[in-house]
Amino acid sequence: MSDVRVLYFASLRDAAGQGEETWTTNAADLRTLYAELRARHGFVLPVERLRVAVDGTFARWDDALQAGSEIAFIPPVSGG
Amino acid sequence: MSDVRVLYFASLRDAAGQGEETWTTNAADLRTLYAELRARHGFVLPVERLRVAVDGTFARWDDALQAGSEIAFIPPVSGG
Amino acid sequence: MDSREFWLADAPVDLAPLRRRVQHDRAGAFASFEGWVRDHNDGRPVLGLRYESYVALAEAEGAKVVAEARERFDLCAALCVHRIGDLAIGDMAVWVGVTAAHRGAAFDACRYIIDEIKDRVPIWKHERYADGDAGWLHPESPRGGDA
Amino acid sequence: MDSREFWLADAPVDLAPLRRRVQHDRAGAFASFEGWVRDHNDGRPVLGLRYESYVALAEAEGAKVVAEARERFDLCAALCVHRIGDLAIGDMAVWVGVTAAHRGAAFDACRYIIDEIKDRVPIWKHERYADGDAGWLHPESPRGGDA
Repeated sequence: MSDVRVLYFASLRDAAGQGEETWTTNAADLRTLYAELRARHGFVLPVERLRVAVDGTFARWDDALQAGSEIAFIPPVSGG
Repeated sequence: MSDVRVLYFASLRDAAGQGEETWTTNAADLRTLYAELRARHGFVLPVERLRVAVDGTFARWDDALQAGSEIAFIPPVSGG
Repeated sequence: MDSREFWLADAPVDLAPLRRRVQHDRAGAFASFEGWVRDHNDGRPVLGLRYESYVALAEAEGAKVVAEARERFDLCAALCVHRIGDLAIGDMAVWVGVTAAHRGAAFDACRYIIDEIKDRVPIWKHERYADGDAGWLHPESPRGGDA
Repeated sequence: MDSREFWLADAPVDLAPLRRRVQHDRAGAFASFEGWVRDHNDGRPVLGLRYESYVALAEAEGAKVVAEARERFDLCAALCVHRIGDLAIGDMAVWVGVTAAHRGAAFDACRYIIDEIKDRVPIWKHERYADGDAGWLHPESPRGGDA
């Protein structure tokens, strides 16, 4: 089991009811982590429509999950 | 013979030594008028590189010359 | 004065110092773009909006976009600032300013920067509508929501 | 305040009232272009310049250019002002401002206006060079002298 810090933005934050949380998981990669948290919070957005960042840098969904890292799920952006 | 008012701009004005003049001519069209005035003032620019305007509106070189009109020769522009 | 080429601002932006930062004696062309809060979106009347961002990542990604523009085009300077927080109709949401010797590079770089910012930088718009509804905008496809 | 959409100005132009004139609640995009006096042209150091115009025809043709842009693109507003007289390095020679609901139209119209102004409007640039020479610019081909 490892602990990670998870950040939620925009509609994901509304659905999670919080901007961040610490989560203890057996997920081996970021894709599996999102699946877990999607089930937990009822996120509408499928993984295909998100990007993911680890410790402030864009990452790949197949990247292994590192204990203690800060993971952000990035819904489709709408700046400008 | 008819009198026309002729306006000169930019390098044509420098070559003519004046911004405008009244000119008495037998020229039937604007192209012939420019040829006369080019010979008179030594204009370097050939007719192909100019546009011509009559009474404040762009005209065609083959347009007939009207007595009393105000004719402007427009060298290649360089605004902006 | 901020020396970064992209940053997020949580209060209205004064444009005069930004213009001064992009001035160069060899600059013949200044192209700029501003995104303003519209009173409608997709046909729905909008009362106002809020921008939220993942600030650290947005500022890194925005700086990358501006650096890419400077590599691709022959520029004198390029800057971009994006608002976060609450905005009213008519407020400026984003400013892009580019200077170059020639106008082709200035226009192309200005367009490149705003397109990429809208496409890649983690900023989200929350709109409040006249009918009482409100919600986050998560466009289906990048650049679908041209504004 | 001038209500024309194109005009010549024989003194420095205050941009604040021009920005106000293109503001619209339905405008989401503001694209603008400024031409500034560069310190060089074709590799020659430039000290300053003077713009001369056939004012009546230039103002009629410039207004036509802006009207064409409003017909071709879905705009809220479009304005253009061009300086005449003596200008120093860094001075603004021309300003184009366009607002639209969406940025594509604003960018395209802004580019259209400056391209056509440079191509068609009877304004001439007289440059003074650092080597003491001076002369009128009469570009060989339209748009050859991109600035």
